[in-house]
Amino acid sequence: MGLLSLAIWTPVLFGVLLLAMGGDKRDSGAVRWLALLGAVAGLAVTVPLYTGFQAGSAAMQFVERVLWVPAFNVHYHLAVDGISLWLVLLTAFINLIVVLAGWEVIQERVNQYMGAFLILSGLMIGVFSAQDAMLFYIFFEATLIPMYLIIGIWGGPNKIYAAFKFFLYTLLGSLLMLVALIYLYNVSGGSFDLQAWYKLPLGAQAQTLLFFAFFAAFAVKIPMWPVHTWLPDVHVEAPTGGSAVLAAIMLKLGAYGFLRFSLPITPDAAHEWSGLMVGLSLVAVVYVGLVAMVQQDMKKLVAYSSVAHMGFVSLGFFLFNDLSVSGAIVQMIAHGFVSAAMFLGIGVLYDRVHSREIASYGGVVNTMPKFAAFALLFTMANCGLPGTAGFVGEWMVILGAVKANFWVGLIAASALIFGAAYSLWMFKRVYLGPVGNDDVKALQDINGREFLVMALLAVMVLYMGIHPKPFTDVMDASVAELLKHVAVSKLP
Amino acid sequence: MSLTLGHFLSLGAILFALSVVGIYLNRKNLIVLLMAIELMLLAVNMNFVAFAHYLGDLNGQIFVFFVLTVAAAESAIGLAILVLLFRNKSSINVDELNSLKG
Amino acid sequence: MIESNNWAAVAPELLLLAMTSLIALFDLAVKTPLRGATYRLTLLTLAVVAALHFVQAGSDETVYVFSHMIVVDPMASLLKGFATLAVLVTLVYSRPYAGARDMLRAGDLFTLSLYSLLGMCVMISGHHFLTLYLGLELLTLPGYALVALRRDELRSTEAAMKYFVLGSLASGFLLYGLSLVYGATGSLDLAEVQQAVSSGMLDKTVLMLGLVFVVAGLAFKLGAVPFHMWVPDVYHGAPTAVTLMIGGAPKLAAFAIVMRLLVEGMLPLVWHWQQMLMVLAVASLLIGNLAAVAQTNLKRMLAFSTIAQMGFVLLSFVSGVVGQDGTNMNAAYSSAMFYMITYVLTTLAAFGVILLLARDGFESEEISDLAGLNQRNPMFAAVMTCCMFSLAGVPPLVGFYAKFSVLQSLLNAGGGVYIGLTVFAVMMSLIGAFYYLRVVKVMYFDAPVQTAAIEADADQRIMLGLNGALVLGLGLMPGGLMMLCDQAILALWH
Amino acid sequence: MIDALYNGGLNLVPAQWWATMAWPVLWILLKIVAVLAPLMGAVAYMTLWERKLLGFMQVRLGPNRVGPKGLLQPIADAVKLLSKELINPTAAAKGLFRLGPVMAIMPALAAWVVVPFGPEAVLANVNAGLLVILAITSIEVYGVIIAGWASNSKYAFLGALRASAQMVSYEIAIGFCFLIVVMTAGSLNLAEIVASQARGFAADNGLSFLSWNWLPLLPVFFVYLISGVAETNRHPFDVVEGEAEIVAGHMVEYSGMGFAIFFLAEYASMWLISMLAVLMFLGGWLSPFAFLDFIPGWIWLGLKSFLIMSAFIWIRATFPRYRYDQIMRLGWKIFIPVTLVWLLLVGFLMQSSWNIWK
Amino acid sequence: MDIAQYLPVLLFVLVGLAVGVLPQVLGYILGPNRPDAAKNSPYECGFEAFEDARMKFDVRYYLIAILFILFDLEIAFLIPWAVALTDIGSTGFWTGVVFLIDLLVGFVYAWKIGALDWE
Repeated sequence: MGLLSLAIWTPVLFGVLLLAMGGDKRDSGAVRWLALLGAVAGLAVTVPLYTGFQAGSAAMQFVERVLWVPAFNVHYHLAVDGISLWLVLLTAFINLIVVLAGWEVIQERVNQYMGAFLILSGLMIGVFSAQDAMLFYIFFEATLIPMYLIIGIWGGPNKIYAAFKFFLYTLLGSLLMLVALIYLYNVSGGSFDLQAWYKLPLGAQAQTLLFFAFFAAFAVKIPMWPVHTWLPDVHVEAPTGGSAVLAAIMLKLGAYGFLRFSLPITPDAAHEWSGLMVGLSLVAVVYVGLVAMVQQDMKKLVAYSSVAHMGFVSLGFFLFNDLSVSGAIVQMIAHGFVSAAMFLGIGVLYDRVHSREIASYGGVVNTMPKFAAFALLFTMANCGLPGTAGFVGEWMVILGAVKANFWVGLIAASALIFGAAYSLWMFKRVYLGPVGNDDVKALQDINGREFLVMALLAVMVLYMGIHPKPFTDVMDASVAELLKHVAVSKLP
Repeated sequence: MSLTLGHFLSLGAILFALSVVGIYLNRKNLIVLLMAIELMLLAVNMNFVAFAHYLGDLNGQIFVFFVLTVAAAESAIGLAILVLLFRNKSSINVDELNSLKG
Repeated sequence: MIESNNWAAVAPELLLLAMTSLIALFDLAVKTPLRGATYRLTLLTLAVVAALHFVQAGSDETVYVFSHMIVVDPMASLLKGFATLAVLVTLVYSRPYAGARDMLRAGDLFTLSLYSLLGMCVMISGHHFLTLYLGLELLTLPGYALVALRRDELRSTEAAMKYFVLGSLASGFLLYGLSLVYGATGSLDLAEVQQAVSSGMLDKTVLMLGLVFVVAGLAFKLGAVPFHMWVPDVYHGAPTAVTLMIGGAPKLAAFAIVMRLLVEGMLPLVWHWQQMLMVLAVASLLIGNLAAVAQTNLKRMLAFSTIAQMGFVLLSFVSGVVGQDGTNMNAAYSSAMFYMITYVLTTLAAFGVILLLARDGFESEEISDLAGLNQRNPMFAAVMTCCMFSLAGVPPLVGFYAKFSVLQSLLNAGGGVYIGLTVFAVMMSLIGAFYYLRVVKVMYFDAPVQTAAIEADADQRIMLGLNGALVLGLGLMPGGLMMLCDQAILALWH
Repeated sequence: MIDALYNGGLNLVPAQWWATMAWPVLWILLKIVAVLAPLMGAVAYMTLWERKLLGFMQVRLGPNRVGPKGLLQPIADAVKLLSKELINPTAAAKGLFRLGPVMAIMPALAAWVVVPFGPEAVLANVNAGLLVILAITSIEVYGVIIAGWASNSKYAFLGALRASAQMVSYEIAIGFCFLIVVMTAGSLNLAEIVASQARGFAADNGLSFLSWNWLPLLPVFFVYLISGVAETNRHPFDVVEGEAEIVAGHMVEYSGMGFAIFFLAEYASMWLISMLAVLMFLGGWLSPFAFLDFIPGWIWLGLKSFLIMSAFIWIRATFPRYRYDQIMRLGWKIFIPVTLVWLLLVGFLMQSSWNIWK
Repeated sequence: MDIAQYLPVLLFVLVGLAVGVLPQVLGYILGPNRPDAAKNSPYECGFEAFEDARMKFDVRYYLIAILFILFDLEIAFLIPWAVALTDIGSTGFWTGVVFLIDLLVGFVYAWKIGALDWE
């Protein structure tokens, strides 16, 4: 069994074990520890991936390839390159964080909660490492099931609406992608191998149709404006852990899909429609940033900010230069840390006050100084201040944008101001000032477990902000390889 | 005037049409429905026999035998169900078969 | 003189017939309220018969018996094996339900099911209009009686009446069509019919008229729109155990008869019947899915969902031959077969859950009755979730591969119409996902009305667990079954 | 002579339509009358014979006033019944009420069309003769049901139910008897069935009656006879019209000719049953011993059937009436199994080397 | 086979119907016609008829009817087999025997569940 298989199936196996343990309340202690064990094991088995990875090579590494469904020539084909390696690691890491964050918060059906997250994590790693389109699709779709349950069972008052919206929106997109995949399978003479598809010549019309089929799946997932509306609804209703995973990893599935499918398989269409994509991304960055500013709900605000940040990612992709694309990928990873941290921070407050309204807080710094310090750091990262993770990616994308087109770069850069505005304004209203009300007065500062979670994230955010080289080193070769594919026309 | 295949087929078609109309238009009595079903099978038999005769092929006639047998079994079951229904509902009015609604 | 026969080829059917007769008589001596002895003997018979079928399926030969009236080919053996297993599973799930509802006063549930299974086997193996028809009737006649098994239940008897009338009507349509085809081709044997049709020296009017009626009759049996009226009422009104009995295994036989009549018998008319099936498929997908959304009764919802699923199966028949090109036939028909088998598998588990939830005097057939099932029995909830996601076609469950293979063969057929159909089917399955999700939602998100845990006997639990595991397991490893279907269809062409 | 008559008739009217259509039909009608008239006579005088024989058995005289020794009694009965009022009960369904007797008598008469009175003497020498008889006689039960239903009287209704249930029950036993005979004869044609009884070891040695079906099929013969009695609702199976229970059963509301027709139908059926018994089991027109072959076949036929008829009357005089449940049990639980088993037995015998019906 | 062979059957049926109709017509003409309410009321042992005579009746009559349909058809089914018994060889014979045994099973079943019991 290869390392990647191990990375995928370790958490899944633990998840299944947890489900099998049953929901007896007396067992929940054991359940939590088992979940932690699973998460740690899941993270541990990804470490050799990093240490064994040969940076500077564009080749696919840790390849596993077994014929899986002979009738359709589907292979169990796993591999990672520089682009997906960090996403795999990020997933395993966030999973650990989520398990820790849900430790005491979740009291009902702990085994199912933990199990769902562990399985989800395994499936998402699968998405990032699948090199067979069918395998990719199966992992991609399968993630919907645990997420649907997580939102629906442990979510807020309007959880059912949110869960359905989440599921159906994303299913709609991915079904169209399925059609596209089958089409490619037929055209390519019966293969789901991504590498083979990269070399497949395709006519202009076919490329356009395929491009939009992929767009339907991935744009919804990222989410791009104007199909982003599900995200705020879902974030508001999802439990803290769900929001964190959703923002940190699931959105990346869409972005990753663009990299793996849209760009290299339909490069001509991507070029042709890049204007539209860039336009949509800029709208997301600017308009959604403005929308975020007027939110009363902290989670909604962060959700909108996620849309804006992911706008940077898609913007980076469709500028087609190495700086912008690697910037976008860095942004994906950075956003993984930062958004998870933001949501977990809100979760910390929500657990105590049971409100997400900005207006319910004020002067939290007085009662929770340690927590406020972390919150400040993450808020800074969220608006992309230098020295934090958020800065690196956004800066690279903006540089790339300027290189491609000055005005695009200018608009993108202006978005940083909005980011700073809504993030800091929220920070001011929630944390600073005099103690807002009795709830806030009664607040307890974070305990050891919460401190650990925050600290882990803070370390990553700072490390990535100060020393981004390990991240970019790993991906450079792969990005170059990808851009090579994109640059070559596939028109027959 | 001699009988041709066409005559038999027309008769079969008329019988068949009658039975279908009987099934769809009959709103009063389930027994009529059962009779319409039998009529339908008879129309089929008419076809088979006529074809068998004009094709000089015995298989069609043998088929009729089986259809008759099955028709008997079918009507037996139909009657049994009818009796049950009448016992439970005290009516065999087709319009009153409405306890199943979605 | 009648030629001598290869009795060994029909050994499973003969065994089934003998054992069924024996069980019918044996049961008369059984006095225990739950008919344990009959039950075990029935299961044993089914297991042996299924094993025999699968052994035959493995031999990969095509044997004709009774002057070509019966054919034993891999497709037949495979479908018969699965049908037998499906009946076995059905009976395992049904027993406690039936026992609590006074349906085990006599062993009718078992014997009628076995006779029905015999009908399926005959129908699946039929290579002659006569055997096909007889099999069909032997399949449906016990079905009518089964639906009315709860004699004092108004709904059941009413459903039985509707099933009977519309089922007979369907048989009548089919027979009328067969008689016309017989008249046009001069033969009742499928192979000879095909030869006659392909010779092209026939009365086209009679033949086409016959084809129309045959297709209508088949559509009735499959429950395709606009011949679907009976499906919801019968699913709803019949005792749930019987709903499963008529909604599960017989679907395999229905697939077989479509294959035999349309593909084996009237392949040269493929252009015509494909168009008819296309209309049926589109209508079924549309009406089935839209109507299912509006249902509050779980059985009724599953009935409409069945209609929609049958639309999917019909779609794969539509893609078999494009113009004069038959290269896609194998893929198309084997995908239909795969779809049917997996559909039956999933249906079994879904109804199994409903059956095990039903208690004395409580039917558990409203969707809201499933509320909070996750708290009451997580395993049942998990199995039901697997079924719902599988029916919705979400990976990694087996329903996904079923839908996938159908869509694949559709797209492979090329052409604008087919792409349109594919996209339409995809959109419809999105609607489908909505109502399947609703069931999951009720089970996981809603608070239970009653909080008492739900228990079931070991054999039911094990069977349900296996069934659910298979829904998931086949989704992860569909290759073997696909290969079997592929080979079975391939063996048809020579 | 008969052919000459036919040919003479052909030229009676010199026209095409006469020779091809009208005369053949007329000729058949003449033949029907030739069958019907003696039959009606036989039926009429059977009633007299019944009363006489019963009288004899009960040591009394029976009818002896009308005509010499009461020989004109049947005619007097007919005249009386003709002049009686036809009552239409107010609650009855008029049309059906009048249809009942018609449906009862028609099959009882029409079945004679395929009954052979000699090797060639048959109205319609069809191959499916026995099937025609089965088909036509099965209509008889409609007469009963229609009469019972249309009368709208509880006695008639119950009687009709009982009668029809009884008739159909025994029809199955009779059907199996037919089946066994058909197996041995290999034909449905009654003339051939008779002819098949002329073969065999005993027949070759001048003892034809030992080759007849009654001996090898003895149980079937008895089942057939008794079923025949039950089929016609005769004593001792006449609960459907048992005076003590439901008066005259389905006929209770009928008067005058309506009643008379039912009466006629019953006796015609009895004749038919005994005639069939003779044809199927007693060698039809064959003579029992070779040395008696000089006696014409129709005399043997008449004699044998008369004997059977008399046996029916004898049974009536001898046995008490059965209870209804006993009747049904006899039919379903004794006769049907017996015939089924015998059917299998004969089948096996025919497969074996001891087949005596080759 | 010539359909004309069956002409006598048809004619005899018509004659049979006539024999049923004519005497009734004759009786109507020759007999008196003096109806009164008591005479025309249904016979009920001298009591007034107090309800419609078409009442519910014992389900066993249905059962007999249903069993009759089945058995009668089986006989019809066996007739061709019986006629051709000498021509169809042992395969044909055994096929029929299988059918008969099945019939027997059904019969025994009906017997054992009490479908044939009257009291």
